[in-house]
Formats: sequence, C-alpha cells, structure tokens
Amino acid sequence: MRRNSWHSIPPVLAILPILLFWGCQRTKPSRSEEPIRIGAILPLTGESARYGQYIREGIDLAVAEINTDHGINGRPLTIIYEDDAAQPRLAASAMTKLAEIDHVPVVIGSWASGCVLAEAPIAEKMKVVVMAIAISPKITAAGDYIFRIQPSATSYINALVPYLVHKVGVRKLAVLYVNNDFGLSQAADIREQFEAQGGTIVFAKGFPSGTADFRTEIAELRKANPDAVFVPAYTEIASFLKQAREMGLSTRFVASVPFENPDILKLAGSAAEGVIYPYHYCSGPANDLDKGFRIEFAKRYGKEPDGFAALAYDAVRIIGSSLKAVGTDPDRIKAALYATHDFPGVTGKTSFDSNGDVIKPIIIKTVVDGQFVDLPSGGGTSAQALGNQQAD
Amino acid sequence: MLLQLLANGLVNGCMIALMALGYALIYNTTRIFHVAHGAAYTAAAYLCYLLLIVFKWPLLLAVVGGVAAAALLGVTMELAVYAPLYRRGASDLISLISSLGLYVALVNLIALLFGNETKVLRPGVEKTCRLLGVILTRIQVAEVVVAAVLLPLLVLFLKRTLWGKIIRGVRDNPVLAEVLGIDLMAVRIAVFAAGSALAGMAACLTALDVGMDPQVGMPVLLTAAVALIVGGVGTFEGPVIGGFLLGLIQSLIVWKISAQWTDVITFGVLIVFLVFRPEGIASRRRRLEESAA
Amino acid sequence: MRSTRRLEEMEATASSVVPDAPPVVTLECVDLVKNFGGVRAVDGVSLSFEAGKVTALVGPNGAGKTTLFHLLTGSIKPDSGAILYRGSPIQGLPPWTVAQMGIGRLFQDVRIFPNLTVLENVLVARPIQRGERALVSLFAPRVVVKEEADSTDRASEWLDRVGLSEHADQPAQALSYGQQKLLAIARLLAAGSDVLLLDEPTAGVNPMLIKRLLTIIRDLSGGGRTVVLIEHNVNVVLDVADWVYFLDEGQVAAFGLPQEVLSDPVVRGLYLGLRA
Amino acid sequence: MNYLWHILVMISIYAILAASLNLVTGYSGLLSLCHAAFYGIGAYVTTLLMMRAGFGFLPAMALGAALTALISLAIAIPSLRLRGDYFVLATLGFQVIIFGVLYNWVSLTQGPYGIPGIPIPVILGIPVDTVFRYALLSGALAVACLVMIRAVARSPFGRLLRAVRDDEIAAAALGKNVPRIKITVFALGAAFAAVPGALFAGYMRFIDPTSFTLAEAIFILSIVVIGGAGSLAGPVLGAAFMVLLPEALRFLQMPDAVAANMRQIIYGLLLVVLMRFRPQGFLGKYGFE
Repeated sequence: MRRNSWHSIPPVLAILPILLFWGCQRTKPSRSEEPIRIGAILPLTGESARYGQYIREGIDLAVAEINTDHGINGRPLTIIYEDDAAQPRLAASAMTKLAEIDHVPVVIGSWASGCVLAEAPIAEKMKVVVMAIAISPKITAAGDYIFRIQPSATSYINALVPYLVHKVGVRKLAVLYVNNDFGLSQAADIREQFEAQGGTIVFAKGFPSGTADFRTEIAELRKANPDAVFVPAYTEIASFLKQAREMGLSTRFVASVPFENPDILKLAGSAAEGVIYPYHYCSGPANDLDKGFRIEFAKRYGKEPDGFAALAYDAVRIIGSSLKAVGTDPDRIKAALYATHDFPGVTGKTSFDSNGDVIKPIIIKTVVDGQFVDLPSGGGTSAQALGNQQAD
Repeated sequence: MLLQLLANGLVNGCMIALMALGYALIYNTTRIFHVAHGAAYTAAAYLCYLLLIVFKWPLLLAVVGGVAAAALLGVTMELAVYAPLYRRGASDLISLISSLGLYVALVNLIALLFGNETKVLRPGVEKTCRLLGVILTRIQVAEVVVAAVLLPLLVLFLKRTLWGKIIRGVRDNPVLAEVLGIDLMAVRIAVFAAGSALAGMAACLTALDVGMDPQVGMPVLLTAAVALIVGGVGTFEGPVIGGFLLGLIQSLIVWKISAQWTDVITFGVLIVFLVFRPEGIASRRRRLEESAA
Repeated sequence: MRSTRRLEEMEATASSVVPDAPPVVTLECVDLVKNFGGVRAVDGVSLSFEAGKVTALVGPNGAGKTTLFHLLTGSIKPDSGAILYRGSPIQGLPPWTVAQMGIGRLFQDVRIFPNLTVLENVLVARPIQRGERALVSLFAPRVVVKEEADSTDRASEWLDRVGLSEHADQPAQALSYGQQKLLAIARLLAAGSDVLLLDEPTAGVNPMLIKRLLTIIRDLSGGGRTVVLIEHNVNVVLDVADWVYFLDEGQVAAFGLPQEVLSDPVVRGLYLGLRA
Repeated sequence: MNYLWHILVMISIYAILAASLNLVTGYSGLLSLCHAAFYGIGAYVTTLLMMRAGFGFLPAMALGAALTALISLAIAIPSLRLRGDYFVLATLGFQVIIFGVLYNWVSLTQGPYGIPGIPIPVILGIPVDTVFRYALLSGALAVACLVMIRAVARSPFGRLLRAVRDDEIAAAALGKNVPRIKITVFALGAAFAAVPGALFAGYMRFIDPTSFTLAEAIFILSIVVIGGAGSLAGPVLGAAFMVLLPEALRFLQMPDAVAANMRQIIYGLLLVVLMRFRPQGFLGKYGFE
C-alpha cells in the first residue's frame, strides 16, 4: 500500500490532456459555409443559475429566428455556452477559452458584474467584443470592447427617485439592501439622489445574499416608521414582503430591477401587490416586434419572457445585424455597435454611448392582481429616460 | 420590539437546536465531522416540496416523507461511505473529506433535479397570532411546539434510558463497547437515522416557514456545529442550549449591528469558545485531550 | 501508612550502604500530589534518583508509576509538591523544556515515529539542530548539509549500538515490537539525555532482545547516567536495579535494595502474590 | 496557444497553493480550512500596496507574504493547542471571519465591489502583459516556491514536521517545542499562499472576496488530498488534475443544462471514491491514517 509509484495513478489522469488536445483540435476556425460561432458566458450553475437560464432562453430564441431567416448572410449562427457559476475566476477561464480555442468575435455575458470585470482585460487584449448583461456602474469604464445591453444600476435609480419623491410623496425612506456590489451601489445611489431631492434616509442596513428571515429587521422598520422601504435584492425580497405583511408593516415597498421575476410573485403571493420598481421592459407588448417576440417565446417555452430574456434577445439581434453588416472582424463589429442608434428592440429603442453603455428607456412598474404592470405616469417615453441617462 | 426580537431569536433557536441535537447524536457517537448532514437537511426540504407541491400530498404526510427521506439518506451515507471507512480504520480526516465530497455531489444533484431557484412550500401571506405584542405565524408557532415537545423528550430519553447509555458508551470508548457485546454498526446506523431525521424535521419546518434553495444546507450545518461546540460536545443538552444561545445572539446581531456581520460574529463566538472554554457551556469536565498526555 | 520505613530512614540506609562514593542526586521529587477527578493517582510521593544508579519503580497496576513519569517529564502538572532537577525546580515547565534539560523518557507504548525511517527516528532526536529552524533550512542549505552529514554519522553509531543499523532505511513501523523498543532507546541516547525514565522497557520483548536491552541499561548507568525504570519483571529488577521503590495506591510503600524490598512480606503479598 | 498558457497560469497558482498547504496538512498533519483566507490576504495586500502605495509587483508580493505570515500567527497561536476536529473547526471559523472582513470592510477592500484595474506586473522593466509572459512569470514563481518548499520538506525541519505529525507527544519528550514548530509551519504555509494570491490579482487584474471563500479553501484542500498529502510531486499533480478536470469536461458534449452540475457531482464523487480506495492520493505516502 505504501509502495506507490507512477503506474498506480488512475488512467483518468492520462486521459485529461488527451481530451484537452482533442478538444483543441476539434474546433478549427470556421470557413465560409460553416456556422458563425459566438460565445456566451453565463452562470449556469450555482446560486445565480436561474438568471443564466433566463438569458439563455432569450439567446436561443433569437438565434433560432435568425437561423430560420437565412442566418448571417447564409451562414447559421451558433452559440458556444460556457458556465462561470458567477465566479470571476471561471469567467476569465471561459473567456480565454472562447477567444483562443473557438475564436469567437463576440461574447455575450456574463451576468455577474464581477465576472464581466474579470473578462474585460482578457477581451481587451484578445480583441473580443463583450456584450454584458450586467448592472454594475463599474462596467461603464471596463474597456473599449465592453458593451452592455442592460442599463447601469445608477440609471434605474435616476428614474426611480423622481417618481418616489414627486408622484408618491415619499419623504422618509428606509433602505434594506442585499450586501453585494449590486445592493451596495443601489443603496449608495439612492441615498445620494434621494437626499439631493430633500428626503431623509431613516434606516439603512445590509443583509447577506440568500437571507430568508427578515423578522428582526422588520421589527426595527416598524419602529423607524418610514414612508417607504427600498429593498434592492434578488428573490430574498419575496420572503421580506411576505414577512413584512405578516408582521403588519404597513408602508410602501419599493424594489429594484431583479424584482421582476415570476418566482418572486409566486413566492410572495399577495404580499407583492403594490410594490414599485424600475425596469427596462414593459409588461404589455411595447411594440409589434415585442408582440411577436412574446408569442414566439410562449410557443417555445410555454411562459412569458423575462426581462433578461428580452435583453438577451435584443443583444443577439443587435449583434446579428452587426455581423450581417460588417462580418466577423471584432474591430468592425465594435465600430458597428458604437454606431448603433435607436435599434428597434423588444425592450425599446436601443443605442450605445461612447462607453459602450446602453441608452434605452426605463419605466416604473408595479404589481396589480398578481401581474407586473407598467405605471402610466412613471415614464416610458424614450425622451424622458434619455434625459435621465444624460444626467448620469 | 425587544419581545419580538426575543421571540424571533427563540424560533430560530428552536430550529438550530433541533439541527444541532441531530448533529450531536452523529458526531458524539461516530466522531465524524459529517458535513453531508447539510445535504440530508436540503434533501428533506426538497422531498417535502416534491410531495406537497408536485404530488399534492397532505401537509403532515409530506413532512413525514421529508423526515423519512433524511433518515434514509443519512443511513445510506453511513452504509455506503462511512462504515467501510470505519472498518478500514481510516482517520476522521478521511471521513471529513469524504463527507465534503458527498455534500458537493448531493447538493448539485438536488440543483440538477429541482433547479437553483428559491422554492417555498406555502406561498403568500401566512395567518398570524398575536401574543403580548409579539406576532408569530402559525408555522412559527408550530416550530416552537415541535421543538418544545421533541427536544426535552429526546434529551431525557438520551440521558435516562439504556439507549442513551449505549450511545454514550460508544462515544467514550467504541472498542470497549464492542467488546461488551454492543453491535457498534447497529448503533451507528441508529444514530445516523435519528440524527438525520432531526435534521429533516428542522428542514421541513424551516422550509414551510421561509422556503429553501439548494445551497441552504451548509450555513445551517455550520451554525449547528458552532451550537454544538458552544453548548458542549459529549452532552446532549449542550447542543440544545447552544442552539438557543446562537438563535438569540444572531437576532441581537441583526438588531444591533447588521445581518451582514452574522457569520463573522457567529464564528467569532466559536473561536472564543474553542480557545477559552473548549468543553462548552453544559459540560463540567474539561476535554480529555486537554489534560491527558 | 503502610510503608515499612519512614523516608528519613530510607535515606539513611541508602547512604549507609555505599559509604565510599557520595551519591549525586540528579532528579528528585518532594510531596508530589496529583488528583484525577476524585482519585488520588499520586499521593504525596517523595523520591530521589542518583547518577550512575539504576532505580526501579515497582508496584501493582494503578499504583501511580506511569503518572509519576508524566509528572516528572512535564506531560502533566502536579497539583502540589516540587520536582527538582540538580537542585532547581522544574515542575510546571513544558515537556520539551524538561527534555532539553536532559530528562529523557521511554514510553510504555514506545511511540516511535511510524512513517519516518529508522535512521530518521534517531536523527530527529539529536538535540539543537540548526536545520530544524525553518528559515535556516530555507536560506542556508549549506549549513544544514554539513550538519546533517555529522548528525547521520552520530545517529548511525547509536543504531549500531542497539543493533539496528541494517534496518536504517526501513520505515520504523516495519520493525518488530522489540526492535521498536531498541529504536526508542537509540533515540533517547541520541537525544543525549542525562536522566533516562524507562517505562517497562522489557514488556513484550523476547528474551534475546531483553538481554541486549539490559546490557545497554547497565552500560548507561555505568557511564554515570541516572536510570529509572518501571518494571514488572522481578528478575530484571533483581538483575539491574541498584535501588527499588515500591509504590502502592499512589504512595511509596517501601524502599531499599532490590533483594530487601522484594523479600518484604507485605510487598510480596501485595505485588508478587498478584503477579505470581 | 493562449488558452494553454492560461491553464498553465492556473495550474501554477494552484500548485503553489496546494504545495504550501501540503507543508501544513501533509507534512505536519494539521488539516487547515483557512488557506483560501491566506491566499486572499496575499492578493489583497499585494493589490493595495501596488495601487495605493505604488509598490512594484515583486516587492508588494514579498511584503504581502510577510504580512500574511504575521496574520497567520494571530490564527495559529490560539488554535494550535486544539486537536483534530477542533483545530479544523477553528481554521474554518477563521476562514469565515477573514472572508467576512474582506467582504464588509468596504473602506479598505472595496468589499463586494471588488478592486478592478489592478496594474500589470512589471518585472525587471518588462511589462507582463501577455498570457504567455504571465505563464512564464507564474511558472517561474511556482518553480521557485516549489524548490523552496522542497528544501524545507527535505530539511531537518521537514523531518521534524513529519515527526510531530506522527506523534507530537514523543516529539515533545525529545525536547522539541511542538507548538513553536506548528506555528512556524503554519506561518510558512501562509507566506507561501500569499504568492499565488499576488499572481492571481496581477493576472485577473480584478479581485473580489468571492474568490477566497470556504469553498475555495475546500478546493485547495482537495487538491492536496487528491494529489497526495506529504509528497512533493503530489500537489503539482493534484493541481494539474483539478484545473484540467473542469477544462476537459468543457469539451465533453454534455447537455449544457446538466453539464455544470454534473461537473460538480463528478468532483464530489471523485473525492468520495478516492478517499475510499486511495486515501493517500495519487502520489502520497501518508493517508491521514
């Protein structure tokens, strides 16, 4: 048992490099009749896997539609998916692999901001265009090749605060944020904006991602008695709302982007009624394009599209049209993206600013009778949202 | 306000205590740092979900099913992994690493089968009761009732009956116990079944109250392990006391500081106990390793 | 008090037996007490050990002999009483400090390092090696190489002495139990201990090896070292011991020359009767 | 080729991590679950020294290693009188605490935001700005660290470590100051763990606390165990295996929806099976028995 030597190493060790080299051999750069490959790095496992799944659904639908419509100038579009489990290390690995082995000109994703920031230097160096679906304000300055289809977290707050102050009349605001980069930056942004508008923040505390029990915070909130509670969080907010109603906390509840998630409605039930939140995708079909998208999506997946699916769908279509126009050279794709102006997307007219950040309308929404609905006076016009963007 | 905080701490303490007592049963007897206990916890919650939501079983049956599933999984892990290691005389560290492997594999299997998103067993707003200004949901009341019945009964059972004696005997000296004709493997199976069933009970009740996702097991397990050390390894009332203490401390942290510091302070408490009172609250004896040469 | 003589008498006798050479007491303990829970394992024991002599501790199981060794080597701390090494108190010092002062110990269950080779077991025991400092081993490898060559020579000598040279490169766990005892003794020798506390050196060892062991023990005490052994084998005690302490229930019940103590009827009843 | 260079960088990083943990766990028998914390402290200290104090990469890394060793003392001194499970639990506790501090001390570490824009390491005036150059740098540092760790392991100090692992009571009875030995090896392991931390920060050019979690600590430990605790080549082989395994599985045509979970399941089962049938790992001599 103690006499061991190299021959006792399991054969699997020998197989690994072979597998690896076989993999390298197998994926040669494409010829003209072969499919055009682009990459996607998403959290397909781990705690954030559900978002990866939504995005995937949007991507797959867009790709299917492009391919039934003659593909990219006759060549089919295919997506090579890589999982990053929302871990920057794995995102960097996946980015290098996609750029180096698969020679993709464009990578969609990732969803986690930290992953995008880890991808960015590699993408810059290897000249791969990244179309992130991530929210952190830091991505704005991540690099020349880095675009994003989702508005920056700050622009949501820019749209939300005037609504809260002027339409709802909130003077005292409590903030209960998920303690990660998203929650922290939302809390900081709203403090700045809200206080600038003359309001006061009467309570601000963080909680770890995944928290399911908010009863102690709720007891405190009852004492602090704010006009509204802003909860930038993921599905944790469902538990919060449920418990807040159970414990008779009767203020207005304000959420952030991840709130529009059918799971949250299912989890929170009637407790989700009346929650106000900013979003980038309307509930009713915004335009004819969106109407078609919703029908096709329902056909394919048997459900309503999610806002991330819609963003991903737009992203693929914008990339697809760039590919059609300029081919697969990343630098030319990049230039085409910067030149994109008022692209008709299912999430509204879409442009990119000089940082690669998206310019698109942000609307204020709420929940009525268990449905996400647009608030009529909350914006929705491109002009107003654009105004907010430029103020950013 | 204060009463509500105490009540919240108490309800959480009940669940930590259940989990910690189950963990203590296994740890005290087998000395395995059974991380996969967290996976048994998660599995119980998901089976309860499957029975209740998918198969539309009645609530009580679904909970029984969840508890039974945890017990079955615990016993299977013992038979398939730990027992062969024990027979080979492998060290605790081998068991620990195996246990980590089991945990990773099982949790990912659950994620594969059920998806990564949060699930709740009772969507929507729960009916509440009010008592002295304290608001509790019916599920929370059920949690307290179950814990109030199960915990004293179990602790008394373990302290007073032959079974308790056998388990303590095995803990103190497994070799001697075997010489005395105790079927060690049967005792191990029994503690894995009982300990995992307790984890399953805590899991089902917690899932009914606040829902679950595939990753819930590890933090619960770690909290239970801390409760065990703080309360006192080698006793059966120790983990229960430790569980309630931790429940209260965590409620206090959320109130006075912020939930984001809960882990740091919980494990800070662990370190303080490990260094200054490794025998825990409940044990009067110092640990043998400390004094004997 | 069951002891046949009082302590002062014992000492008087001890010095009167060997009038010509004034004895040098290297290690002694005074009124040592150690309780375990409610049990008095060591109950006011006073002993002294002389250089160049072999002192045997005998007594029934549970008499407190091994506990006494634990106390003398600092493994456990006495509740009260003093331990003096060459006149200065050492109670409460950690075991490695006690060992560094020159008090070595052979464990009842040998405690060799099973995964180290036989040679390595002895090398570890060499005192004050500069290469045992992490930074020296990292940044001054030449010093270490030289020191190691020297250490290896010395270690090989000790292995030769106990007759284990041919096993030098085997893992220590491959040795027989008796050989492991010899290895443990070689380790003690390499450590350069002045006082050797041997806990049942002959138990479980075959007669051939016992002979070799006893020769080594005699040589050691002849060379001026203080040897203390816990021993159940009467013949061994009669063979090598200069003095015998008889312990019972944590107290010294008798002291004297081996023949005297072992022929004492009380001792015979208590001890030999049990082990006949 | 960059993909292969990238994998080489990753293997180098994990080889140093595993080899340094091997000093603590394999040679000294101290199962530690806070190695990711040292890795993280190394990454953060190096990053902060480079970005806030203008240090070069190598001096920042060296200072990072020294500081990590210092911090490890605060962990080692109270924990080392604990044995077995208790020691493991204490290190686990410190892992959680250090992660919590990195995560919540926003003013110093930028907490969950992470630190982007870490400067490219410049070695002897040459910017390490391609994956190939980085592979050379990390490979060179890995070789340097492994040579040093080998020197330690083969020295009388290494022998002493193994003796303490086998029987610390016997070692103490031979005059060896067991706590000091343990504290020394713990600090040494921590110092070596800071080097891959610096490499990681310089390579990713972005760090956030989520790279230094308990799961990462378990991952490093499993590399040591799989490669073979207490052997010199084991950690390198283990690191290669554990880095290549998920990369190789990328090329297996598994349905994407299950692939990632399957990878984790395979990893978990691999640990279980290995412990059952080859507890000393691929190359190890010592199987925690």
